Amino acid sequence: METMSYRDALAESMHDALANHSNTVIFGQGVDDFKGTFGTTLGLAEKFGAHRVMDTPISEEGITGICVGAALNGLRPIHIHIRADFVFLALNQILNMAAKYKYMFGGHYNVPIFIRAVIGRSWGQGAQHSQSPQALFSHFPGLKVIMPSNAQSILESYRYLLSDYHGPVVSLEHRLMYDIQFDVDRANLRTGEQAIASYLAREGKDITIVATSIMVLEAVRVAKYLAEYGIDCEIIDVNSTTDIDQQLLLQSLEKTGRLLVADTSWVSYGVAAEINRLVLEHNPHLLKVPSKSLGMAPTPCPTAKVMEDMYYPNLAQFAQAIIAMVGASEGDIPLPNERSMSDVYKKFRGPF
Amino acid sequence: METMSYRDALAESMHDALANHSNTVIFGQGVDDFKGTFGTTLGLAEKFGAHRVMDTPISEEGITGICVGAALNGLRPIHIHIRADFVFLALNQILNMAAKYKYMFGGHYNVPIFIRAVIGRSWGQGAQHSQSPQALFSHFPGLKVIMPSNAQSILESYRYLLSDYHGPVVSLEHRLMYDIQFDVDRANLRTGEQAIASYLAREGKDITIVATSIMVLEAVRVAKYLAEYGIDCEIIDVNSTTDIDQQLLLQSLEKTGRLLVADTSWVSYGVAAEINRLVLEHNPHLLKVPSKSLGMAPTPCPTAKVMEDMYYPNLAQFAQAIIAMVGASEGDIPLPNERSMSDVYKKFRGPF
Amino acid sequence: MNSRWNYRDLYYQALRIRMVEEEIIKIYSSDKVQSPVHLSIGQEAVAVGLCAVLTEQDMLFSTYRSHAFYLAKGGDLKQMMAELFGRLDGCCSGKGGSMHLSFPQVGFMGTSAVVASGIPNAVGAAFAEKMLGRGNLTLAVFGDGATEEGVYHESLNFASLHRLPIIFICENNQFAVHSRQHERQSYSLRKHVEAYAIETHHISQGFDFCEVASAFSDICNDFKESPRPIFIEVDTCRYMEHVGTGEDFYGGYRSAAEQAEWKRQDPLIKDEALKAELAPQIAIEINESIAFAEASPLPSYADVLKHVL
Amino acid sequence: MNSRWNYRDLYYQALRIRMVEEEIIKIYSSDKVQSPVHLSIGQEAVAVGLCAVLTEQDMLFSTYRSHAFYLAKGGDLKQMMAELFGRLDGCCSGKGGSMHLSFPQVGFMGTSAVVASGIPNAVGAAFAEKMLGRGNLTLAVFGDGATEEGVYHESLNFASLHRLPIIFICENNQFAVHSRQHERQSYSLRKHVEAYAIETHHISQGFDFCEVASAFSDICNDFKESPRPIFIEVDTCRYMEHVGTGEDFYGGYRSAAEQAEWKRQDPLIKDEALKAELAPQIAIEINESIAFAEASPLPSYADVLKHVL
Ligand SMILES: Cc1ncc(C[n+]2csc(CCOP(=O)(O)OP(=O)(O)O)c2C)c(N)n1
Ligand SMILES: Cc1ncc(C[n+]2csc(CCOP(=O)(O)OP(=O)(O)O)c2C)c(N)n1
Ligand SMILES: [Mg+2]
Ligand SMILES: [Mg+2]
Repeated sequence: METMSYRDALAESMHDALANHSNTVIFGQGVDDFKGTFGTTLGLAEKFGAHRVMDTPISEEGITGICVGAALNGLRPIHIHIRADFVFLALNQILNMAAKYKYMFGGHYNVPIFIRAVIGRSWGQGAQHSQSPQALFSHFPGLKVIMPSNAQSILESYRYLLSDYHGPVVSLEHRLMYDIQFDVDRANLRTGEQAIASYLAREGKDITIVATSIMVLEAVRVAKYLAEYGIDCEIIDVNSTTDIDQQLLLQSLEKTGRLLVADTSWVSYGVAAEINRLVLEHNPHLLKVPSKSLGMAPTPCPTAKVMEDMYYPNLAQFAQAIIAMVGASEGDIPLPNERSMSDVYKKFRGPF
Repeated sequence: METMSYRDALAESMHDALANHSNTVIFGQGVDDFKGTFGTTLGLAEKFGAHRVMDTPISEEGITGICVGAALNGLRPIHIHIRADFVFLALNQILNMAAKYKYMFGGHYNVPIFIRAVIGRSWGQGAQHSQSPQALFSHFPGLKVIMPSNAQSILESYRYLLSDYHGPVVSLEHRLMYDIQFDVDRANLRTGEQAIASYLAREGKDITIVATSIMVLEAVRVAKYLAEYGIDCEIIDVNSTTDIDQQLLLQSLEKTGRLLVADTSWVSYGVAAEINRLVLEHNPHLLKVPSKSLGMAPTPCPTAKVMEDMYYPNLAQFAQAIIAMVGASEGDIPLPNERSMSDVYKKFRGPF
Repeated sequence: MNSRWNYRDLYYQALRIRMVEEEIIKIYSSDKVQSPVHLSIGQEAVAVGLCAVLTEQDMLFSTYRSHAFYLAKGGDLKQMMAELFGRLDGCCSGKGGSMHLSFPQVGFMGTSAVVASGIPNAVGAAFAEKMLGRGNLTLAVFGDGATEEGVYHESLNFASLHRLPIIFICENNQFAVHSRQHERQSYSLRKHVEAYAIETHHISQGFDFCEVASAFSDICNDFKESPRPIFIEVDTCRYMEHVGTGEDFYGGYRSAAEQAEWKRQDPLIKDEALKAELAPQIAIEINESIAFAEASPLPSYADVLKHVL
Repeated sequence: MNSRWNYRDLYYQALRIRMVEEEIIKIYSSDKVQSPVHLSIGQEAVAVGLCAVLTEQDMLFSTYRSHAFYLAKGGDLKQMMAELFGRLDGCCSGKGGSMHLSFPQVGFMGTSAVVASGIPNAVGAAFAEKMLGRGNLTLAVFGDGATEEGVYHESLNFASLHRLPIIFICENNQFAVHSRQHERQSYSLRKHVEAYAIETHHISQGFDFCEVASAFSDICNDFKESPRPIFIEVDTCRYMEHVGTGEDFYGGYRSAAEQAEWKRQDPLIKDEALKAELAPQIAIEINESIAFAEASPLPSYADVLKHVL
C-alpha cells in the first residue's frame, strides 16, 4: 500500500484544489515563501501564479472578510493560519459573517471558504501558540469543523470540501503529524459526506475511545500496548466535530459500556462534554463505569518542556485511565514510561 | 422585602463600583449618553466625571486591549457591550491576552477587567444581535463567566467581582430581564466566592432542571405550572458557567434521577454538554431516564417574530419535556399555550 | 440642477424611499414590523444619486441602515415589505429583517449589523472581480463610525496594495448612535485614507441626488478608464434617531436647528409641487406592498431549519 | 559619536545582548532551550539606545522578539536564562519562555507572541498613568509588520483622541517573517501615523546606540514638557532568520549583501578592540547565568496549575 505523510497529503490537496478549480485561491501569511506553510504550499505560487497563491498582510480579520467577499463573488478561497491562535483575530468574520451569510439572507448565498489552521504542541509553543479551538467553532451553527488524523483523511475530506461542499469550513491540522507517514488507500477514498464522517479506527469490545486528531494516533498506540495485556479497545475517530456520528458512538457503547474521550483541547465545554451529552441524552444506562476525559490541563499552556509534558496527557495516563475503567488492577499491567508525546512523534526540532 | 429591577441592580452596582474604588473606570459605546446603556450607567459620567465613564470609538478589540493595559497599571476597567455579538471582535484580547496574562508571566500580574455584555432575544434581533457565548468563554481557562438571573445575583456577584476578585470576568446579562422586578434581600447578600456559586433556586424531588440566566425564570414558571399537576421540580441556577457546583448538581440528581438542562445558547458544545459530562464522569447510573437539553434551535437566529418564537424554547416545550421525563401522560396535563417568552417578559417594544 | 440627470426620475426614487420609511414609522406602533429599524430619512439622496450610476451587475455591500440602498439599487419593494413583516415572501424569507436585506439579482449583496463587517467583504468581491477578469464595480457603503474599526484599516491597505476595483463610500452623517465624530476620531477621514495611497473625493451636497449622481458619474467614468480603489465621502444628515422611529433630537444630544440647514435644501421638502404630483402613485405602490406582505404566508419551523449549511 | 552618552557603557549593554544571543545559538542544538527563539542580533542598538533614556518606572510592552528589550530595560539575566531553560527560577517561572519574558520590577511589562496585541495594552497603561496622575512614560514597541493589524489603527486613534502619554516605537527591520514591507503595506509608516495627528520621528541610524539615545532623549525631554502620543520609527536590520538560529539569507529571500551595509557600520562588529576588552567579563556573567539556570529546579505539576486565576 502507498504511504504518504500528512504534509504531503496536504500539499497534494492544495495542489489539486488549484489544478481542478480555476476559482480556487490560497491566501495566507507566507504561503508563497520558501518554507511554504510547513511545506504544504511549496511551489504553488510558481506553478499557479502569484495571484492565486498570495502572501497577505498581517490582517487576519480583514483577510477573512476578503475571503468571504471573494466567495460571494465566485471564488473558493483557502485561508491558511500557521497557528489556530491567530484565528481568534478573525472570529467576527467567521462567526458573525461566514457562518451566517447563507442563513441571514434566506439562502441567497454560499460561502465556500476553507480555513486551515495549525494546532498542537511542538516546541515550547506557550500559551498563545498552542490552542485547539474545535469546540469554539463547533458551537456555532453554519460551520463545518474537521480534524483529520491521518493522510487518508486529508485526501478524502479536502477533496470533498474543496470541490463539492459550498459552506465555510475550518480544518484543524495537528503540527506533530506533519512528518508522520500513513498508509493511503487511493482506491478506497471515501467520497461525498462520507469523507468527513466519523469512523471506527479500531474494533474492540472492552472500551470505546472517542478521539480527535492526534489523539486518534495516541489511542491506537495505547490500544496496541494494552492488547498485549488482554484489553481490547475500540476507537472512534470523530473526524468532524460538527458531524459526530451518534449512531456509531451508541452502537459502540452498547458493546463496550465504557467511554473515554481523548481530545486535543481542554475538557470543559469541549469535545468530551459534547460526546457525554450525546450519550446521556440517548440512554442513561449505557455505561458500566463513569466516563473519563483526557485533554489539556485546565490552564493556559506553559512553555517549559517539562511542564508541557505534564500539561498534555501522555501514554501512561492514557493507559492508566483505561486500566482503571476496565477494572484490571494496575499491578498486573506495567504502565508505558514515555515521558512525552512529542518525543515520540517529533522528527523536527525547533523553532516551530 | 425590597424589590428591585435587574436594571436598577446593574445601575447600583455600576454606581457603587465607581464610588467605592477610585480606580474603577467604565468604558463603552454610549455609556455616557442619555440612554446610558439601557439605563444602567445613567448619570454616572456627570457624577464621577467623563474621564471615569467614557464613551469610546467603535473599536472593540482596541478598547479591550486598552482595558487590559489599564488593568496592568492599576485600574479596574469595566467594559460594556450592548450586544455580546460585538465581543467577537475582541476575542483575541480576551482569549489570548486577558485570560493568559497572569499565567504566561508566572503570576506577575492580575488583570481585573470586567466585561458586561448583553445577550438575549428582545425584538427581532436577527443572527448578529442574539448570541449567547458563555460556552465559548468558559472553555478557556483564565476567565470567570457569570450569567446572573436576578437582581440579587447582580448585587452579590458584581460587588464581589468588582471589589475582591482580580482576574478577567465576562458577565452576560439577559436583555429581557432588565425590566423585571425581583425580590432582594440585602441582609443576606452572599459574599466572597459564594457570590457566584451555583445554588438551588427551588427544591423539588422529581426532576433537576439546571438553568442559566433567564432560563432560570422560565424554569421557575414551568415548575409552578407543573406543581399544580403534582410534578415537583428542583431548579439549580448555574450562576457562573465557569464555576459550576458539581456537588450540588450530583446531590440533586441522586434525589431526582432526572436531568434537564435549559440554557440560553445552542445545545451542542454548550452548557448542556458540560453538565452532562460532569454527571457521566461521576456516576453512570444516576439518571433514570435520558437527560434532555433545551436551547436555541441549531441554526443562526432568524429575525421574523414568528420564527424567533419557534427558535427559542417556550413554556409549552419546557413543560412537555418535563412531563415526558417524569412519565406522566401528556393527556392528563394540558400544556401551557403561551406563544412566546418575550410576550411574557417584555415591557418594552422596539427597537431594542 | 444638473441636466445630465433626470431630476424628476431621481426625485421619484428618493421620494419613494422616504415615503416607504414614513409608512414604516406609521405602522411601527402596530408591531407589524418587529425588529429594529434604522431609517435613512434625510440620507436618501446619497443612495439614489449613487445607484443612478450603477448597473445591476455592480455589487453593493451596505449596513443595517439598509432600506435606502436596497430600494435605490433596485431591490423589490414588495419583497422588502414582506421581509420586514417577517413573511416567507420576504427577500430573505423573513430571516433577515430590516437589518439584513439582500437582493443579489440587482447586485445588492447584503448588509451587516456588525459595524464595518461588510467592508472587507466588498474588498473580497472586488478581488474576485479582478481575478476573474470581469469589469463590474464593487461598492462598500458604510458610516463615519465604521472607520474606527480595525478592519477598515486592513481593508484599505489590502485594496490599495492590490489596486482593486472598489469604491468606498462613507456616508458621513457625523454621528454614530449618539456620539459625534470628533469625540471618536482623531483623524480627518480623507486625509487618513490618502495615507493608503487611495484617491479621495468629497461630495458635500448629499441632499442633492443630481449632484451626487453627477459627481459620482464623473468618478466612475474615470474609474472605468483605470480601475483602482477610490474613496468618496458624502456628507449627509440623519433626520431620525439612530434606531427606531423617533426624531433625532429628543435626547438632547442634538438640536433641531442643526438639521434645519439640511432640511432647507432638501428637495423632498422644498419641491412640494412635484411631491404632490408623484406621491399618490407611490402611495398606491406602498399600499400594494403592504397588502402583499400581509398576504404572504408565515414561515414554519421547517423554514427555521433551512439554509444553515 | 555623541558625547552625551557614555559610548563604552552602551557598547557594553549592546555587546552583552549580542553575546547572550550568540550563546543561545550555540546551545540551541543541545535542546536545552526548547522553545522558539526570535533573535535581535543586529537590532540591539535600538533597545539599548532607547532604554538608556528610561527609568525603571517607565513601562515598556514589547513582542516575542524580547531578549534585547528585556535586558536593556534591566531584566535580570540569570532569571532570563532560567526562563529559557524552563526552570522555576525563570522570570516567569518557566511558563513564558523566550516569547513571553516579563520583569515588572523594572517596568518590562510583558511581551506578546500575537502580532500587535501588546500595542493597545501599552495605550491602556498610558491611560491609567494619566488618569492616576502619575508621570511615567509608557512605550509600545513593535515591528513594521504589526502596523498591518487593525488594532494598531484603533490604538493610534484612541491614544491621539485622549492625548495619552505614550511613545510608539516601530522597529522597522523591513521584514515580517520573509515578506518585505512593500509587499504588505500600501502606506508609508510615518505619513500614515500623522493622519492621526500624532507627531512622528525617524531614527535612521538604528545601529548606533548613542545616536538612538540622543535622539530619543531629545524627544523625551520635549515629551515631558508636554506629554502626548509620539511615534518613532527606528530603522534597523535583522541579521538572523525570523525565528530560530540560522542566518537571514539562506532561504533566498534576502541577500547577504543587503545586510553588509548595516554590518559595516555596526559598532559591535567595527570596534573590535573594545569588544575584546569587554567580552571576557560578559562571558563570565553569561556562564554564571547558565549555571544558575541549570541549577534551578524544574517545575512540578503543582506549578503547572498555579497562576490561572
Ligand atoms: C461591532 C459593532 N459595534 C457596535 C455596534 C452598535 N452600533 C450599531 S450602529 C453604530 C453606529 C455606527 O455609526 P456609523 O458607522 O456612522 O453609521 P450610521 O449609523 O451613522 O449610519 C453602533 C455603534 C455594532 N452594531 N457593531
Ligand atoms: C496575529 C498574528 N499573526 C501572525 C503571526 C505570525 N508572525 C509571528 S512574527 C510575524 C511577523 C511580524 O513582523 P514585525 O511586526 O515586523 O516584527 P519582527 O518580527 O520583524 O520583529 C508574524 C506574521 C503572529 N504571531 N500573530
Ligand atoms: Mg454615522
Ligand atoms: Mg519587521
